[in-house]
Amino acid sequence: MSTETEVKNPSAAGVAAAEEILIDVRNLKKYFPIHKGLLSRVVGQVKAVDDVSLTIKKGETFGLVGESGCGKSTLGRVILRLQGATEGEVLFNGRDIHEMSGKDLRELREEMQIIFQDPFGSLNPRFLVKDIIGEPLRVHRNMSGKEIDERVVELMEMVGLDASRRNRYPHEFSGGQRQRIGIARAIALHPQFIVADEAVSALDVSVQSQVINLLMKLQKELGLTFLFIAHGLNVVRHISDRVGVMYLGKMVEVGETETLFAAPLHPYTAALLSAIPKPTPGRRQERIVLQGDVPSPANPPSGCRFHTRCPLAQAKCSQVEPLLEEIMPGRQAACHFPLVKGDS
Amino acid sequence: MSEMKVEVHAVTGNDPLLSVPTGLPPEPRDPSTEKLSKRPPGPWRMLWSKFSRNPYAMTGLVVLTFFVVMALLAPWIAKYDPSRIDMMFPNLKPGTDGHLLGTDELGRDIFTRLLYSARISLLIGFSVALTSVIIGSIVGAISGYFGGWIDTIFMRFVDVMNSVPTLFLNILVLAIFSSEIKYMIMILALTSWMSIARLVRGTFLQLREMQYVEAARAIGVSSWGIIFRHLLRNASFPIIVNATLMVGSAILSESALSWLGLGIQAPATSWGVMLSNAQEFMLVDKLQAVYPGLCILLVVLAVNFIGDGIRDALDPRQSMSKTRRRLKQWRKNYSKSGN
Amino acid sequence: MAEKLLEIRKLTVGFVTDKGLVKATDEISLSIGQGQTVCLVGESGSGKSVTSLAVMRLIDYAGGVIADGSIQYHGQDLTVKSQEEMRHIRGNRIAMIFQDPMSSLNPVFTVGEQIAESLRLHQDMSGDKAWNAAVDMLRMVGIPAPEIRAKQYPHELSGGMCQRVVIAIALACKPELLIADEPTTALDVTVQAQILDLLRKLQSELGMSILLITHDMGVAAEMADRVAVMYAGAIVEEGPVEEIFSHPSHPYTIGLLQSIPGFEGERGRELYTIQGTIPPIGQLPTGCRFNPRCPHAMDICREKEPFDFLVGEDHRAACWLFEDRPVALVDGRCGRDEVKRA
Amino acid sequence: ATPAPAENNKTNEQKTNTEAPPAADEPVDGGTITLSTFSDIVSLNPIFINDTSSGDVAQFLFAKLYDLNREGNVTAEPWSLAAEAPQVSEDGKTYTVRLKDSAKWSDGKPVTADDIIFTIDTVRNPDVGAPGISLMDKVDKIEKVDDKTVNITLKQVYAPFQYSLVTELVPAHVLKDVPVKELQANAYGTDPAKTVTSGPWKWTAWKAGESHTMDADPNYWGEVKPHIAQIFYKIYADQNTEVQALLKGDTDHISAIPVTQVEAVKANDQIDIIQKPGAQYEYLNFNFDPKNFPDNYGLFEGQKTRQAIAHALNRQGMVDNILKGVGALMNAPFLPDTWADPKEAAVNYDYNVETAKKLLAEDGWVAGKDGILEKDGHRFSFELQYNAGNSRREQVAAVIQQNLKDVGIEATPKGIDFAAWIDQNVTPGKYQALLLAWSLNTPDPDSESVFSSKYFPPTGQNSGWYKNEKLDQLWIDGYSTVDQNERKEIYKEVAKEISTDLPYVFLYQYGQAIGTGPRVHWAEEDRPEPSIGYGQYFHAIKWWVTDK
Amino acid sequence: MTEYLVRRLLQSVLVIFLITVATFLLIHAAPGGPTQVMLSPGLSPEAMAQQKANMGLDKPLPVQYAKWVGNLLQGDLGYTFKNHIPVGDLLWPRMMNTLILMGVAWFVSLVIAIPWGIYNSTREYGLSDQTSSFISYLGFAMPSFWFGILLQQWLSLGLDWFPLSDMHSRGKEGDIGDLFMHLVLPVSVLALGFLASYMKYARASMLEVLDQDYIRTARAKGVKERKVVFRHALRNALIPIITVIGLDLPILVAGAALTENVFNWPGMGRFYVENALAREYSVLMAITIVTAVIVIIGNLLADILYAVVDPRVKLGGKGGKAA
Ligand SMILES: Nc1ncnc2c1ncn2[C@@H]1O[C@H](COP(=O)(O)OP(=O)(O)OP(=O)(O)O)[C@@H](O)[C@H]1O
Ligand SMILES: Nc1ncnc2c1ncn2[C@@H]1O[C@H](COP(=O)(O)OP(=O)(O)OP(=O)(O)O)[C@@H](O)[C@H]1O
Ligand SMILES: [Mg+2]
Ligand SMILES: [Mg+2]
Ligand code: NI
Repeated sequence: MSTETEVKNPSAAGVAAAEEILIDVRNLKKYFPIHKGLLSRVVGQVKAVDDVSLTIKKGETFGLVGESGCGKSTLGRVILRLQGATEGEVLFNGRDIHEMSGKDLRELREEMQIIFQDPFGSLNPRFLVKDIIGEPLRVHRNMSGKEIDERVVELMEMVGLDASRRNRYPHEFSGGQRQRIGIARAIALHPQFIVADEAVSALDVSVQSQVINLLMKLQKELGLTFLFIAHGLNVVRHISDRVGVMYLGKMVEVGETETLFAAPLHPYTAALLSAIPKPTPGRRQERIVLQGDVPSPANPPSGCRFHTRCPLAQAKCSQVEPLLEEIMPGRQAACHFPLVKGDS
Repeated sequence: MSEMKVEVHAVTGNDPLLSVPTGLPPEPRDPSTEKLSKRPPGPWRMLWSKFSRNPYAMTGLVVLTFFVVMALLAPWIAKYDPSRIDMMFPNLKPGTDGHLLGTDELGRDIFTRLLYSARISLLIGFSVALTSVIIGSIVGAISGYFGGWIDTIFMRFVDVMNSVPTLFLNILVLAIFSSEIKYMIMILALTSWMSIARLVRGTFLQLREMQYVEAARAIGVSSWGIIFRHLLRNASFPIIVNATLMVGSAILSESALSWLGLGIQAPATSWGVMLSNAQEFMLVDKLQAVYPGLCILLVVLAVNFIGDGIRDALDPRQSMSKTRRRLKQWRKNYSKSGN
Repeated sequence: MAEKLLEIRKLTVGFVTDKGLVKATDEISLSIGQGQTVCLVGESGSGKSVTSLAVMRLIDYAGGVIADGSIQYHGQDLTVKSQEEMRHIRGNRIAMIFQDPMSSLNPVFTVGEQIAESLRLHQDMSGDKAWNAAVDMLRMVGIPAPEIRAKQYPHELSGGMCQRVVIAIALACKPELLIADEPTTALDVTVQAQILDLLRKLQSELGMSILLITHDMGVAAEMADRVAVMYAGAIVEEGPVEEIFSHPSHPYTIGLLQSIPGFEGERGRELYTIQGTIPPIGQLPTGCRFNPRCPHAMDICREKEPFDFLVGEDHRAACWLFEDRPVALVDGRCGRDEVKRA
Repeated sequence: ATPAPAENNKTNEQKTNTEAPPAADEPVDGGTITLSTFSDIVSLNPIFINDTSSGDVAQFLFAKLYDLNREGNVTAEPWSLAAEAPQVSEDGKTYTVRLKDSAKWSDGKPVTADDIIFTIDTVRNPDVGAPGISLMDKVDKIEKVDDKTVNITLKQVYAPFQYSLVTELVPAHVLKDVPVKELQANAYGTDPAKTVTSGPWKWTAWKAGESHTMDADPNYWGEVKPHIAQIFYKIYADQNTEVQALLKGDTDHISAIPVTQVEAVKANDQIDIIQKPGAQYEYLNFNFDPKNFPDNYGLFEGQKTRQAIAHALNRQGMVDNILKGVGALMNAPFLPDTWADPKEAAVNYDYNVETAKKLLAEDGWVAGKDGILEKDGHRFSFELQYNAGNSRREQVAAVIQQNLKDVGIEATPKGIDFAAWIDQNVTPGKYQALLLAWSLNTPDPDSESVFSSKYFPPTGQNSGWYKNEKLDQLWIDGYSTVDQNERKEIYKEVAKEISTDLPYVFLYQYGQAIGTGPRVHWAEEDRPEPSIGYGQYFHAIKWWVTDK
Repeated sequence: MTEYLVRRLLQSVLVIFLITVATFLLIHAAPGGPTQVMLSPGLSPEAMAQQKANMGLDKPLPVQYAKWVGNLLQGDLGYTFKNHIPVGDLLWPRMMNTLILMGVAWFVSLVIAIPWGIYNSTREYGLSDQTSSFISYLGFAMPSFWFGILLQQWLSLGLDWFPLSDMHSRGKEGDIGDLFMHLVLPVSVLALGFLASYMKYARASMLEVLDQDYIRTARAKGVKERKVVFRHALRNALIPIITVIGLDLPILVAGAALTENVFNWPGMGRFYVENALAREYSVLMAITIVTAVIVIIGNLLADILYAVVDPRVKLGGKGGKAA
């Protein structure tokens, strides 16, 4: 029913079409059952990701923003098949990873990696740094201890860590350094694709910029493709080529970064952008302050999921669900009344 | 899952000792000035350094070591055969005739018997703790990691085990089956692994949500690899604390069962057996009942001190309390806001 | 310059460890005028929360100790008051909101009760009256259907609502000074916007002063009248908000501002970075505490701790680069005591 | 005979070893006496009584057909149901028993010949499962002569039968309609209200596991009425508690003070102690079934081997040290100082390590590497089983182990829980050697069921599979003779044979001390008599208590 | 909340069912199991078969089980093998006695432990705290039966302050003063054990709660320290304590076995030991089931109490402190 939203040809610009598509997500759904009652019957579902389609081109950084609980992490995980999809497919280099099994899946793990938000929780406190970084090599490569060690040194230098400290436990490293360890682990196998799930959100600004620089550097050097999940819009803007905005499990807007930030199409995107305090004093802009909280994904509002908070909502919004459609060249939004130029 | 139980018994969590950053060295470092740094003071060393500063724990360690050494060296220390009867010299007073603590009603040397009893009591204590740790860890780990119906089955089973008083179960089984030491160990272990299972399960439930588990999964580490290589290692400290305390309770259980006449059977001897014997002679010689009881008390105290020592060494709040104490001291000397 | 409501003078707060007193704040001076909003910004671990707890004298319960300095409030030194005396000030004239709204509320009491308690404590209100006032407070902080919400437990409310409740508790007795320790960090941007709006609105209604702690320069820019930048236990730069953002003087402030990717300008360029990380308390370098990370570090920076220099009107920075400028005076005295330093 | 487990068997005792009994001047009526034990009754239905506690309580509640006097002779006492001693016919097969006219049940009904017939018929009915069946299985028929008289005819001459008549009766009018198979489950014997009795006291209350209360029956038929108004029979958790209760004055009378505590109790001059060996003896039993040994090699086949073991054991030492002197060595299954005591006719094995070693060598045992004897490649090593929890037996086992070690035999004592042990080892005859005791129910010397090959396991009590044809016949001769002097000769013969062949090493007769608190009094002729069954309450009907 | 309770109830029923199966199997698998114990020894094979048939022991196990459970459901706990007395008649009075002993011990220790533990949490490492931790350690390490014996020797046989054993002196059933005197020693023994753990948990739980953010909030409001402790912290601290107490129930029901033996208290624990030694399986099965039911009901009560104290539970599993 939503074939139309399947954007096979994401950008009207022919150039983009010519580029190789690495990840092609089609109508992906991920529902978590809600157990209730005497026999733990499933009485409902948390629609964490609900019918999302997107494509990521080789070498590009796709930024994903949205409020807490809107399904960003879930989407990232399902794309990596760390969780099974409820429905839909994820094509990686043209192959559906949710159909893979056994050996293929193992090989897939070499191609796709993830970097996490929490610099404390993502490293096993009982492992030495060299074991953490060497773990993927141990699992996937038949390498001797010495070879692994050499590679670990190489990786640590690549991410700007002092390799002489590889014989230490993670608790001796600062947040930024730990994040680098996590990055070193992720790139150990030369993956093509990395999901960075809020990779810099927990870091202080001064360290955050170091890590952003590192990620950009690695992307250039290793030709990585990123799915960059963040709630810091400025960071997303800085690093991403294209940006997707999610709301309550739905993708509400996708577009080239510059244009999306300059003139958002979806009222939610606009609200999100205006809600961010800018480090420019005296410019207390009239912002669109959304009312209320994000509704529960367990029972999302009918029609457009945003209509309960949307300042521009009309009757139609509560009845008909808008589809993610190309509103302008290279830009899609799921809104009945997109903010086309000049009428914000 | 909806049990509302809060695992209070448990020392859970990824241990705070490791997640509290201590001295972060400034980042830029000249690699040339520093050779590959030595093996770091790992979690064990850190644990030890805190542990060794706890006087109670260290006393416990010394006492326990003393008993273990005495038990191990019993044949060399004791001058007598523990079951050697010398009917010429029953009920000697302590100190007479080279009998350090005197003799019992059959002229057996009490000190010697205490030493040999220590062997059995300690053997049972440690073996039971070890066995239940193994059983409990496996059940708890599988239950906590996989969750779902496996968890449900295991936990209902634990519920069943927990609903029948352990002592009753032990008595029942020992009364039905024979009470050889190996069975005794098995039975005690089979009735005491539940707390470890719950603990490990609780810890695993928490740990499996950690991002490093997901990272391991993303790398392609198998479930068993995650359970045994990654998680069990992180659950090890709370397990150790619990196991230590279990040594004590196993020794107590053994003595109780032996006292009831269901445990160790003569001519083998344990502290419980000695107590049970001595009770008959209470009217004749009260001291005979005092020695084995004291031994039990001391060993179990020692073991509990050690267990608590480890727990405290792992507990960041303990350092808080210490802080408070230091603070008091400091305030006394300097503070302007002293009150 | 507005009348000073609170004046922190050379406040040193520390923790007693095996190695003796470890200073979490080191002789910081800061003042807040009537009706003013002062923002304290800085990286994690720089001592912002410790400062705020010290003002409330809650630091005593956290295991910390006020080692030196004074906190003048209406001419009284809070650091020498007893806890009993402080009790009458806390929640009444100075109130505080904490970072994590969920855990800041007691799970076993209804939110109404928790607000009413404040009122009963300080305003001698009776049960019913306090309850009604509590409901009014909830209404004031913008919670819909306050009568119903008042009877609910914290876990039944969302994070944003909890934060509003926390604010309601703090404002229940119409305090003169509100200390807000990262009140929005745990919240989503859209909710953060609501809360900031709310704070601003309430401030103008109640005329209170706010000490707002944040690490988000954007929030500071939007909310503050004055901004103090904290680094590793010291205030390295302080001044009116426009000054700080238009003429940041301390290399650290500059670094902070530059390393944030903006909403304008080139994307994808290499960001400005400050090398290294903030040293943990107790492991400060000698001289200027920022010198190991400072691109302009000079010899003197490694040797001697800088004074506060006046870099603009009412704008001071502790950096040797401004040695030629006059030394900033706090309350007529030298901001940093050279003799003591040496 | 029944196996005497632990101290579980109350012994009977006999005379005070201290001076006089605590005889106060004149008996007084009334008052309560507290007696105690450490296990509760099973059932008070006399047909099913098989344990000491039930037997003890029954003493007060049921009148017996006949009673034993102090010398162990069957007599009709004033409190016995029978009016006179049984009359035995010429051929020795028929016994005539006549009841007292006055005898009445507690429900007022008279005790009649039907009760005797019903009781004996029930006991000998195999469907009932009465433990006393062996006492009555020689009975051929019972005839009712009149309402108060019966003739009991035996299948053969059986001298011990007179002791079978020392038995309680059950009321036929209460039980005759109960189907045989349901007798055991009937409330008679477990419900005080439904248990019709015939003795001086009535069973008024039973708090299971705690106590029994027995009140003097105001309608008691006997001429001699009880002095004591109430008997409180208390159950303690174990013997130690019981002894302590005696010392504290919580109980007035306990019938088994463990030897280990006697000295301590003696120290309390309030407590009167009666201590003398009772009707029980301890023995070391060899198993003759080779299947119980590795390679089916029976270690105890050689007579000389067994004799050597007898020499190796320091039996006198055991009596002196473990029994504290209260015990008598035995060489045959006949209690010392009874008419059947064979005295020198039995071979006495003195404690002599050298003789033992010599005998073993003669039997072909040579010392192996580790000092343990070997023969045909088999080590002389066996397991010595006994019941756990009995410290005296534990000590004896330890002594045996050590004594045997001195002559090169390795015995490994193993204590097993009593009930399990009887079920799994003793009854089926599956063990190598065991240490146990017999408690003799009657003063008759007949022990065929223990030593005859007719009584192999699992149905018989010859659990060691001992077979000696000469003895088998001698036992039959023994009970088929009525004349006591003739019998005496036969049992001398038995003693000689059995002490030479040694199916057991007879260790000693032993007994436990009876302790009595200061409140209890009796006339000299009524003092407890440990040597006969239930003698700890001998003539209790004539005791009295004072409150002092 | 109702749903939560119903769910817990069903869970409990399942657990009880499993316990009946396990108990039944364990006992019937035992060497020298009921068959042997029930039958009088020395019977002819035919008579034995007959008796077996009488007792229903010839039927297949599932049938026997069904019959047993059927009887249980009607409150019929079976009959003793030895003398065919209804087990219930024997059990209930003893259970009452145990409940009296344990109830008093438990109550006494709660009344002492919780306030003391709380007090200690506010005065860490003070004299009182040290004393209580000394007591705790003793309580955990002291073999209870040994302690009991020592007390008997010292306070009863030695000083003659208290009765040695039993529940009442002869003829003084129903005399509360007499009962009280008899309770003192066994209660001291039991209470020491309970005290040890409750005090420790009360203190630990309180310390944990006192570290929570909402306590800081309360202080920031200017709440009096006493009120912080008793109003804000206590209720939260009680939540885990309730659980501990719930988990302690098996001990509460059975834990007296040793003490009852020492003090000759006619309770269920001693009854169990006696019957285990005598292999009175029907009694053992009955006690096991009855204790299990008590324990489970107790746990259920603890859960209800928990729900009363902790409003988070009311959402029915979600949002509470999930384990
Ligand atoms: N394993 C799970 N079981 C049930 N519900 C889940 C699970 N994982 C996530 N959810 C729910 O799915 C929704 C989306 O969660 P997700 O973690 O993807 O959000 P997010 O956008 O990453 O949020 P955040 O910014 O907080 O990380 C949330 O409502 C969450 O509660
Ligand atoms: N109770 C305590 N005991 C010891 N050290 C403490 C304690 N509380 C805080 N500290 C230390 O004091 C320093 C300052 O902490 P503070 O909480 O004030 O930082 P912050 O600026 O509020 O950081 P954040 O932005 O993370 O909240 C930190 O290094 C911290 O580790
Ligand atoms: Mg997320
Ligand atoms: Mg802070
Ligand atoms: Ni749950």
